[in-house]
Amino acid sequence: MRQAVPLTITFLVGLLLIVAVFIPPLKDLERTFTLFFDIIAVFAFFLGGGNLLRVHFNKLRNKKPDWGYSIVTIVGFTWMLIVGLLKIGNPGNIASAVDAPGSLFYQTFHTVLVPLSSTMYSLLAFFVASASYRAFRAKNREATLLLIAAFIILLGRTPFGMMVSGWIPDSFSLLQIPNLAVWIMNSPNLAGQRAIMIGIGLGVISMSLRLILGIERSHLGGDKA
Amino acid sequence: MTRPSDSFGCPSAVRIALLVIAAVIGISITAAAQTEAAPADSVIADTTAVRVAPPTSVVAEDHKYDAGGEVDLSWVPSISESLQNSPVLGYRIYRSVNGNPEILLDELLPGEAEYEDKDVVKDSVYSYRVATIATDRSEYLSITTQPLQPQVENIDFNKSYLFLIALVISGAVIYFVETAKRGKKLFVRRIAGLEAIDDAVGRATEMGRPVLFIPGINDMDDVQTLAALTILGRVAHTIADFDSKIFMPVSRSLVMTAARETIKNAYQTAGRPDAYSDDMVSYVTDEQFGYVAAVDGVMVRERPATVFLLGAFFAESLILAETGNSVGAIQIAGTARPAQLPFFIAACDFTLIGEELFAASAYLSGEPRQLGSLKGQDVGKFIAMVVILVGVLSVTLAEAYQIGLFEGIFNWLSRIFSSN
Amino acid sequence: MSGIGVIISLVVIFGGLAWLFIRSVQGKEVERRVIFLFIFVAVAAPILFPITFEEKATPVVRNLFDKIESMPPGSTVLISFDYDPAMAPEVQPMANALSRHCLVKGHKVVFMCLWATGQTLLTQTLENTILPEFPDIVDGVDYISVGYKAGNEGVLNVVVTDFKKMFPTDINGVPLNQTEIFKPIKSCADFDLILALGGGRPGPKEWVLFVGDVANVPIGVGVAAVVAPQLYPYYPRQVVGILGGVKGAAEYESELAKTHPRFAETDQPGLRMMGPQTLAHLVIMAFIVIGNVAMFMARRKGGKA
Amino acid sequence: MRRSTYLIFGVVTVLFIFSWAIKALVIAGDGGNYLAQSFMVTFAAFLTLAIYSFLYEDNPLYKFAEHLFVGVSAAYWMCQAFWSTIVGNLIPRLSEGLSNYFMQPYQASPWNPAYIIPVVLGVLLLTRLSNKYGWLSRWPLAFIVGTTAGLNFIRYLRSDFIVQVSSTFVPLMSTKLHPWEGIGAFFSNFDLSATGQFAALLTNWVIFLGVFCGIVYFFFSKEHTGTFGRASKIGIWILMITFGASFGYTVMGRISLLVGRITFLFGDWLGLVQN
Repeated sequence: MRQAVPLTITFLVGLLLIVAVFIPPLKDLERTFTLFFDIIAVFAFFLGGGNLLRVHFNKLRNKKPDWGYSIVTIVGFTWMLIVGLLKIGNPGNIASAVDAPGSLFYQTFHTVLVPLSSTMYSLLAFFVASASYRAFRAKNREATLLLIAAFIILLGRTPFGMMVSGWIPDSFSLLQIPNLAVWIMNSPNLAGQRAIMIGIGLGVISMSLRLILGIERSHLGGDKA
Repeated sequence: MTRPSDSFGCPSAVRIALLVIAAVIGISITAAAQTEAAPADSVIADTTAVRVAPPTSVVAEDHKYDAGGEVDLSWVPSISESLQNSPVLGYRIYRSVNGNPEILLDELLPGEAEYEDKDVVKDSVYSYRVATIATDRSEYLSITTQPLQPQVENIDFNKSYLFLIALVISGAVIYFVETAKRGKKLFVRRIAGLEAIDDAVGRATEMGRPVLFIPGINDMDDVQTLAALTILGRVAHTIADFDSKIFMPVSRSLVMTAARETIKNAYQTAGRPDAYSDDMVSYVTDEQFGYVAAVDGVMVRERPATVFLLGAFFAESLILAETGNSVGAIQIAGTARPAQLPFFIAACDFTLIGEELFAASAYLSGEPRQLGSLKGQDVGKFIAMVVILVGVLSVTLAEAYQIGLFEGIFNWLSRIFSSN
Repeated sequence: MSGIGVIISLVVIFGGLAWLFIRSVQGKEVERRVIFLFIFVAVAAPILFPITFEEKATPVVRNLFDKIESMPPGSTVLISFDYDPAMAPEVQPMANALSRHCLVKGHKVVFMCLWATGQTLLTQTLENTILPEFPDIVDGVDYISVGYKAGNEGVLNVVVTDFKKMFPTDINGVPLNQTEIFKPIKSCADFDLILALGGGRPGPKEWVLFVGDVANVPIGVGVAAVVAPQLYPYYPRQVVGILGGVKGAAEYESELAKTHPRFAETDQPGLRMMGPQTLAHLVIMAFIVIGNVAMFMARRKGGKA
Repeated sequence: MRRSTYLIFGVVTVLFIFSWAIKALVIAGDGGNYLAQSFMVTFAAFLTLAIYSFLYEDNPLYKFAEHLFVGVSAAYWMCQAFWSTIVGNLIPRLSEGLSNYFMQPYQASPWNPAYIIPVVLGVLLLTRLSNKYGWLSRWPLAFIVGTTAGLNFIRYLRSDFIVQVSSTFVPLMSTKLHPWEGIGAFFSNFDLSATGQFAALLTNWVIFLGVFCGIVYFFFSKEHTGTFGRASKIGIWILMITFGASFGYTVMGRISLLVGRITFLFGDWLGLVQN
């Protein structure tokens, strides 16, 4: 009983949505089920948010290491939640956008979240350098191809690409670094991306079928074996 | 590569089939036209000298294969447009619903010849008139179209090829799943990343450091997150056997709930239900980079021996992989977002590329039925290879040697594998 | 002051790389924090003291430059601003460079836009770049702006046969028939060159399909980097040249400064933005070389590693 | 919390107030409420430096920024979800009274009662908190797995499989080439200019072979030996070029992110650069 009902639900819902693509009257079923998903996800927030608070309160109560920082999380969370739910400082009425300019929700977003996320995002510039230092090594044939392709594209992005290969005559202009870089992006890169995507398309079909038919159930009740 | 105008070469079955189809279409158009050509008694020709001609053969048709929500209007633009400096400023579309007086629906630029009216309801009747607007803003109305009730078609035949392909591939997957049941040993090529799981988890036990599992940053509405959770089921089973510690910060509350359920079941089937605790999985935040900042903090402080990065990743993939590498962890990554694969290939020890992420749980289960589905996927690849071969050959021969037959095959294949 | 700053930062970067290279010959690897430091300096230095590298134009940019350079003075050019503030950092430098080049060659320039946001960016180019640098050009004679018209591809369908039907007056309400610049122009076919700047829809691709091929008029294109590859198939038959992303703008600015030295002192955003990019790319390439050398040396010294 | 942490935070707070004051003085002339403006710019700059300090090593400043980021962003998304999904979508369909309270237009439709289902499933999810009824939470999870599998089945089949297969139909020969007059003529007219016909042909050959061998590499159930193995080898080579090239292609974008942040630090905060 514990496994039969969930597996039946998955089977019926999955099959219905696949068939709905081919039956016009059911076409907006897709939008309805996506909306159902969003509603369930909001309920899950109680579990998620509750867990976040509980973890940090425990850390605080039992004075685990770095308990001080849990205060920062709890204060930040409660502040933003109150300011957001009660729309404090929001110029409009209850129906106005939660992040309407002027509201404290909007101010906190722009003072705290925007600088933090754009700075985290910019860490990529550093990690791209350290990753290429470590990864682009001519260890074997595949790694050498990886190295050469990356090097040509990088060189093509600087003026030195043209300076180094400017001497190549026009009838062989494909071998000029900037043109070669564009060519690599337009053919081997395109071919590789396509092969991967064709594989993904098939992988999703096989995975979806396994889930719908209940062959893959490790997330629902584990295998009988 | 503009395609030269095709002259039909030798007659053949394909081309006869095309002719038949063309005939059928032709008949249905003329049939539709019949309704329009009914004697138009209501319109009195405009009395002043007709300087600007109204649009002609105005046809309103129900949009095929929809839930009765659209009417397609088409007409032949006014002949005055072809004059030297054409006096036509544009077109106006009038519509009357259930016989009520006409209202202006829309105004179009000159040269337009069709219009899709999307806000129609299937149980009322619509009739349309199109007017040419002259430069002096005077209007010249066409004949009214026959009253039309949008129909509901229950089967969308435009998608019949899509249905066919889906049937063939799913059939192959299901066929090999069923035939594999009789326990015939199935060969599956080695996937390095998956073979490395056992000793990666073993390493965590030896070093007494936790295993970190990151299921991507998308919610349960992404099929890659589901793939990550099915792999989690297998990995958690191994972790329970090796008595290692697992820690799983997640970016979505739903994923937290599902992950706890998966790990709990894995520990039960491994015979160690007591070792499981809900604190193995904890929700952090839905914000992409807030989650990355927290996970980086966990990596640097807990110094995990093994890191799994499986699921849907976006720009933050390299931040996680590089930080994981800096703490000396063995990293097994996998995603079906081609844009992030280069970063995992560069920064991680093993990477599951696209399809391998979806095949992982079947591969790890070793169950004949699950492995059968992999063979079904290979059938899909075989079909893709054959179709590409035929498609390329036919377009090459059609293009290089002007052979009509191959032109027909190429167009036919392109229509089957089109994205409508 | 910035001259010294440039020298110091280049010495720091390339001196440091040389030192690391020597260490790598002895098989020593580079620590990740050192790499982070180099990237920070390589990006911060050009922002504090503008470092620009002279760009040699690739054929796809040079073709468009030569076309504008070779056209006789007084030929008519239509420039369309079809982009929004998000694409502005990449496309605005191109707009400025191309407008400068046309006006310095004495061409008659007509400005228009298919995007509402293009209008504000067009006025920016006019007020901040064109008018201050060309005090003697006359509105309605040497240049004219007809502003924005809604209708996307519909607008193109009309202007390809009759420009004045879609734009009866210019942006200040002056009927085009009374302006001297529009005397020889009835439709797009009468322009000697059309420059389509953008990256979305409607954009350069629509200009080629709806106007370029139909009216058989040469089209030059300036696009965001991510869109450039999609336009390569049109080069060189349907499109005279393509400027792609900040690098395309920098190449054009570099060529413009070389042939018309008066522009060397003016603001060159493309080259300025390429400063940190070029330096950072060089540092990354240098580290790739250093990494490989360190690996080979370590492997050779320690026998087969 | 170790004493050194308190020391660090003390010093940083002093530095913060000091630079806030300077910034306030500097922009006092521009009018507007410069106190709040200068606070926000200085606070954003200190958070930026706190994140960058992580590149050196983990430290109290980074921990502070990280924990603040987690707390504020978690609540941010909860409020967004509440206002957009619950108030924006669910309430207008469930109760007219609440719709009026929240001033949302009530969307009357015969299907409204169906929206009880997600609410029930949502409540079932909460049963996970109790051990006895915990297994009931599998029902909503099963619903979600079914929805995701069902929705993505056709979507990926069409956009990833079908469209990619049909767009690989590229011609391997072209009439605009000189008609085939033997190997001599072929090489005498040979040119590899970026815009020439041979380059276009080479592109098509590489795309066709690349996709073909790339698919071979992904075969699971066949031994990669013999010609099949060689095709698979070419496939992995093409994939390696793909990964190397797209890695190099994105470097420019990542660098421009850092340019943006440094321009903020030197420009908006320290005023050394006008952008």
